[in-house]
Amino acid sequence: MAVTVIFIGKLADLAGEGERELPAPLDWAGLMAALDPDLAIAAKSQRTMVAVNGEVLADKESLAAKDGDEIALLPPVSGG
Amino acid sequence: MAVTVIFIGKLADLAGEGERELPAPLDWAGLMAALDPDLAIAAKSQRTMVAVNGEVLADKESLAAKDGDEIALLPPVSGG
Amino acid sequence: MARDVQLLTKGFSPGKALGLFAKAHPEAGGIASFVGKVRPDSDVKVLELIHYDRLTLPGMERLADEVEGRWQLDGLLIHHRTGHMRPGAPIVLVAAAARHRRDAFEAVDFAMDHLKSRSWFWKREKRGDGWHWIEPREKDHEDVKRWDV
Amino acid sequence: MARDVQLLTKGFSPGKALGLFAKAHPEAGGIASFVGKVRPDSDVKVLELIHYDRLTLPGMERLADEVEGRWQLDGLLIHHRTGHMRPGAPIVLVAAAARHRRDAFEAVDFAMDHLKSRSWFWKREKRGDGWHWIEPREKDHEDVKRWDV
Repeated sequence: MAVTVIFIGKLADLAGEGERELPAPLDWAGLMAALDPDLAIAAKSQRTMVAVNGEVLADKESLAAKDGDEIALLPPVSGG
Repeated sequence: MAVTVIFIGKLADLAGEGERELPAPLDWAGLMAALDPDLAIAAKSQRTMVAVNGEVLADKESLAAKDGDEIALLPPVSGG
Repeated sequence: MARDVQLLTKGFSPGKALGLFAKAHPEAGGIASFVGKVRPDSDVKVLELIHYDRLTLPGMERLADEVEGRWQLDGLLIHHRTGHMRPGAPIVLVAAAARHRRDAFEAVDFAMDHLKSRSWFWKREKRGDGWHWIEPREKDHEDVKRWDV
Repeated sequence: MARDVQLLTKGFSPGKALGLFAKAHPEAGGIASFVGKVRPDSDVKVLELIHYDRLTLPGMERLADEVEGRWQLDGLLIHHRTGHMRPGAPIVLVAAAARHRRDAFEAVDFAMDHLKSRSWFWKREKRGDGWHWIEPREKDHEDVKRWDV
């Protein structure tokens, strides 16, 4: 009964790890409570997006992850 | 005591030759008089430009070619 | 339309890829392309691009869908590196083959703008004083906004 | 800035020329390019481009001057064929190496627009019913006007 949370880029630096398992089900408040304060602040930033199983949430506060889901915390992108 | 007149592209087709020698000095009226009527009409077209020794004339009617000059009659371009 | 979208984990030769692309599209009147490389003119020692499997390649495919929908193309190629790269190494190659020049140009321009600031890549550089995360410049955001309708 | 402007009387390989250009500009962050070919999709058997020695190459050099004046480039290449070409043969290659992507793109776009309708070339096609002189399409004139300030 777990959710995998993936930290990407500088969020992985902040987390000190690339991913973490958290108990399912998990909503936004639950995720914020489970993260270190620094990481929670970064996650709340308007510039951080959230995807569940590869689908980016239009409103990350509507997060409702269940067992087996993969949540990704996505900082601002930069390619090319 | 001659001027070389170069016909390019479809003007060469009209002229039936790529170039012709005409007596120097030569002004615009003189050039028009020396050309076949079809060719003169094409040369007068706003879309035909005239160069003397590789310099395009802003006003072709100001033509004033002297011995050894090369006049080029230039139809609309198309490259690439 | 023939499409070639790849997320590359190893070094590649843009010249070779372009040559093959041109061969694959003898019918196109023109091919526009762009190659982006790691700039060698700063004190960057290594550049790292990070991707996320569940978003990055699917996102590149969606970008290709959008490009195909907006322009009349014979072929579209998008190759993008991930992983560690040395200065001078190619990061990205985009090429579009089209009957009409402007379609090819705009398709490549659009794809590059989107790869730069709206694709699922994260970039950091190792300089003399360690690693630094890189975000798109203000200019990159402006560039991509040109296409928003 | 390194410049390579050529009027070519024989067939050439755009891929090879681009590869050499990229090698010559390791310092550039990006290279934009365009290759224009004789379209093989009509009943054109041969395309002929005619040039005039006293204007064509000097005009290409002046175009390169203008491009260099307008954009910050590390390198600029303009190769243009003259003479007889078969369907599928390359006619023109323009490439620009620059630190910034938009400079490279716009330089190539500008140069192509000008080569198409404001350079000293004349074009005719041999079709089933003989030779036809080709003039720029209205679109080509519109394209180049975008740059007039």
